[in-house]
Amino acid sequence: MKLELGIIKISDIQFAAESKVEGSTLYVNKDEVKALILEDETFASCELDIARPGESVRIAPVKDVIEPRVKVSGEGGVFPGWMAKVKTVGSGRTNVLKGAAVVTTGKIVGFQEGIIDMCGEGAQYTPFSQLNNLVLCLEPVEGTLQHAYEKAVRLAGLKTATYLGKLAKDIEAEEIRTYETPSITEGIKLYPDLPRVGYVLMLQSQGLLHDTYVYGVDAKQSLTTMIYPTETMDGAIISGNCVSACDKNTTYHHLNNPVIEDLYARHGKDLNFVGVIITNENVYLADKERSSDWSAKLCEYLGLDGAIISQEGFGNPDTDLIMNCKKIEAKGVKTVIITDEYAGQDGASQSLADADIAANACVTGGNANTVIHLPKMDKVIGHIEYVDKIAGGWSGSLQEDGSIIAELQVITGATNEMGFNKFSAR
Amino acid sequence: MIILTNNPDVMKTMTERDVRFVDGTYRDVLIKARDLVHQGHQLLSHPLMGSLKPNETPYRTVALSDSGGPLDTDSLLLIENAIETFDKFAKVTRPDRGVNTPQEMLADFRLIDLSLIQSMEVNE
Amino acid sequence: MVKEIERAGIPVVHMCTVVPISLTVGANRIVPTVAIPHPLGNPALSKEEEHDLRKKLVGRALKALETPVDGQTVFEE
Amino acid sequence: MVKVVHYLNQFYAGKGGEEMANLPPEKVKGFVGPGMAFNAAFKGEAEIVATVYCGDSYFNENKDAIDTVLAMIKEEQPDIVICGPAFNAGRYGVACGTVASEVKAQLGIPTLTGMYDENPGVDMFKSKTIIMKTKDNAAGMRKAVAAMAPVALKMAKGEELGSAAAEGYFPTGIRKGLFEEKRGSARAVDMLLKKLKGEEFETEYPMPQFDRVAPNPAVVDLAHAKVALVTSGGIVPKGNPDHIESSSASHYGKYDIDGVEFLTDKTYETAHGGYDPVYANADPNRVLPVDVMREFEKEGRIGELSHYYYATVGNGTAVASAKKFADTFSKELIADGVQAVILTST
Repeated sequence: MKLELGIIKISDIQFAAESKVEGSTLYVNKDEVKALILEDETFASCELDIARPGESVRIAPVKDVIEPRVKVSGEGGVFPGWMAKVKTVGSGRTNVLKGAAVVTTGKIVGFQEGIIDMCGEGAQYTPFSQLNNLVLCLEPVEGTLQHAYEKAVRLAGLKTATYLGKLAKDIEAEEIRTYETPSITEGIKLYPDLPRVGYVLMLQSQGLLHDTYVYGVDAKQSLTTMIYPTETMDGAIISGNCVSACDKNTTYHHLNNPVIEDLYARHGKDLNFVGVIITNENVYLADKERSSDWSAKLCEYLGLDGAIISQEGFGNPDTDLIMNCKKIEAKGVKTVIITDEYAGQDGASQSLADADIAANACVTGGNANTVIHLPKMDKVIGHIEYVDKIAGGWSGSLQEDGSIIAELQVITGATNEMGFNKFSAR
Repeated sequence: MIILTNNPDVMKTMTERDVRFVDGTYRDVLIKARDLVHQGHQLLSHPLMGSLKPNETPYRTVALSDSGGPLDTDSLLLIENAIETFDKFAKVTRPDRGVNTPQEMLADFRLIDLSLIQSMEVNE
Repeated sequence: MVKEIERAGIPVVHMCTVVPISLTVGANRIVPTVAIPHPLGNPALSKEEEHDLRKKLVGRALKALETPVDGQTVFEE
Repeated sequence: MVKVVHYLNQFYAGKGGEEMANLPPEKVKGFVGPGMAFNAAFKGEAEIVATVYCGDSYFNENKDAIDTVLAMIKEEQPDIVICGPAFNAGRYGVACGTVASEVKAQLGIPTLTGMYDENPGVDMFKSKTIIMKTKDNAAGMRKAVAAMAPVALKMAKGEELGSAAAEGYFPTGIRKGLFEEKRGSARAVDMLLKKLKGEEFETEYPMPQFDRVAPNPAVVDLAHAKVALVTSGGIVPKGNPDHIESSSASHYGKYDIDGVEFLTDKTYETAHGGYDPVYANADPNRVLPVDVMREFEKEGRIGELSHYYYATVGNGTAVASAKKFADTFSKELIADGVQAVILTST
């Protein structure tokens, strides 16, 4: 399967009378987007705002971040099962508005976290401070249940991203990136001497605010399965996960999965990137056993020599991670795991909830308990009272000058367990 | 299946199951679960289910097998690690979270907890 | 703890319920016991039966101390 | 000029061996013993202004010894405190580790000590002070001083230390944040390729390792042997006189059971918080089998049951902390002539 990504660089977003992409500026007609979102009667109101890199702006609480993309050629449409029919995606050409994102905010539950600071200390920990963000603040009609509100916000984000993506359908991108995965047999013929490497992508799937969807299917109800890496670039996997801001995988992460990109970068040179195994992280231990058995079985079935395993979330996914690692290693497949840590504010505590000697090759996205200082921002997009309640801080962490001392775990994407960032710990 | 919980919504909703109410904290539920594991019950759900940190949500629900058998080592390690993790997080208390959760936020925490423990029912 | 005693040069037998943990912490002579809250007893038994059970288990531990071992050894019935 | 205070035990201070181990803390101006080598290694950048020393037994047996030592050090207002090195001397290691961590915690002055791998002080204090790796005996002094002096200078000047491997200290176990050159996914691919080629790679999060000790020979004549009971199940005299903590206890209790035929719910209880205490409290012999051991003693199956038993609280899963004191009481067991130990755990 072969996919070309047409990269259209966006360096600014502006509100304008007509929605369009001109040069590297994305113009957005506010009213059109609002009308589109308010078609959903779940919403009482919808506010749009723009946050650009370097501005004194804080966005909170962030639910999801989505990159606008559009299918130019090839089967299906972006976000299959949601914004397009359930048709296999991942081939042909897709245009990407690189440098732009849709950020959804909405206080679905009272304790939601997730901050994006566009400048200051917090900005260096989140990749989203580097993007031009169109922020949606979505309020439900009274009496809306949390399940319904979450789904509506999720869809509003996908809708808006799709709407923006379509503006770039007819643009001829200057930069084309090509990704191709041959069939198993072709791969063996093409690269007989290269190690066969797979990617085990763990998806959060525990329940409300903890879900991930594949082609519209709730991942907790799916067995471990396989997917072409390019399918993820067309939005085959989307996030419904709103909890644990620092180490949840947003839809943006799934679209730009760094493990997939970096395995492709070495594909055909140092390794043969065979494919992606997607597995879930369920609440029940029997599910964990079954899913990790299947991960190991598929690794064996594909004749892999090595696999990278990435995690999502805090606490019990450590158990899934270690089960996957142990069982895959037991099949003779060498593994590297990517995780993050909760080592306490002083860094002195045992970092992982679960550990095993099989996990002898580990990459970490850093200590989520790291204390950071978030300066006062001129503008807050989203829920100001939420920020006033010292999000992610503790008693006495709100400073007199209005700045906040908090733990890194409140920053969206800060300790991402796909290895999206450069932050780490030793 | 035995369901230990300090979440009244689980008690009210999952009436067809053997729900045992623990009148206490998140930690008290873990301790009760540990005692059952020591008696040979197996954990069926992960004691740290959900991504909410132990100093964030005041509610906890744990599912265990009905009858005790020989001690299940995996369950033992899981529950003891969970208690250790709980205690690690308990060192930092947060305003509006955990034991300090204001009344109006409690319903949301109860809902998430209930949703997580009910997640197996979709597969039944 | 068991390792430090062994390292000091004293033969030691570890009586414990969770054998895998005992193996992990490096005990060489291991006698499995009844249950975590009552390793050397069983409240379900009568006083006499419980005493006999305990004597049997501790007797096994003494036997283990008298038995040369090459590496980690679990002394079961 | 960097001001250094040096801490030593009675032996290195030239006061005598074990017979002087009960010496209370004293202080002298300038350097003593190995301090001379340190002064030379500082090459004029630093100087030992005072040396504080104390007998190892005195230090470990008197709770206020540390306060006296701290007061003596505080008066000098040093830029850094160097303790030892202690090599493989257990009690000296604990003293050096205690002084170094307390000076750092209470006085806010950087501290440095040195020990051999197997010194129990390493595990006890490596997260609380920098401990340099040394040989197991004083023959390694020259090398230890050469390694410690430059690190001490860096610390005194407030410079950032390099990694544990580069500087030669024991990894502190404290996780420190940093920004890498490459993102995590690229590092993972690099690491996997190395692992696949069988090349060396460095994991970013080392998993806990467990070492092994070879088994001791069997007891030949148990009928004439002295056997001691040790438990991690927290059985203590009623009222828990030593205040053993209910989880991952930081110390142990040593209790006389001379003349005790069996334990009862009136006299003993469990301090352990890691299990339902009902059964152990009702009959403490269920955890510490004094009753049947007395019978074996009477029957001549064993020579005698040791007068003392040792108790602490440890979950099977949290073993690291137990290492701290097990080393100490093992030496006491040997001194008492104990030939075999039964360790009971819950």
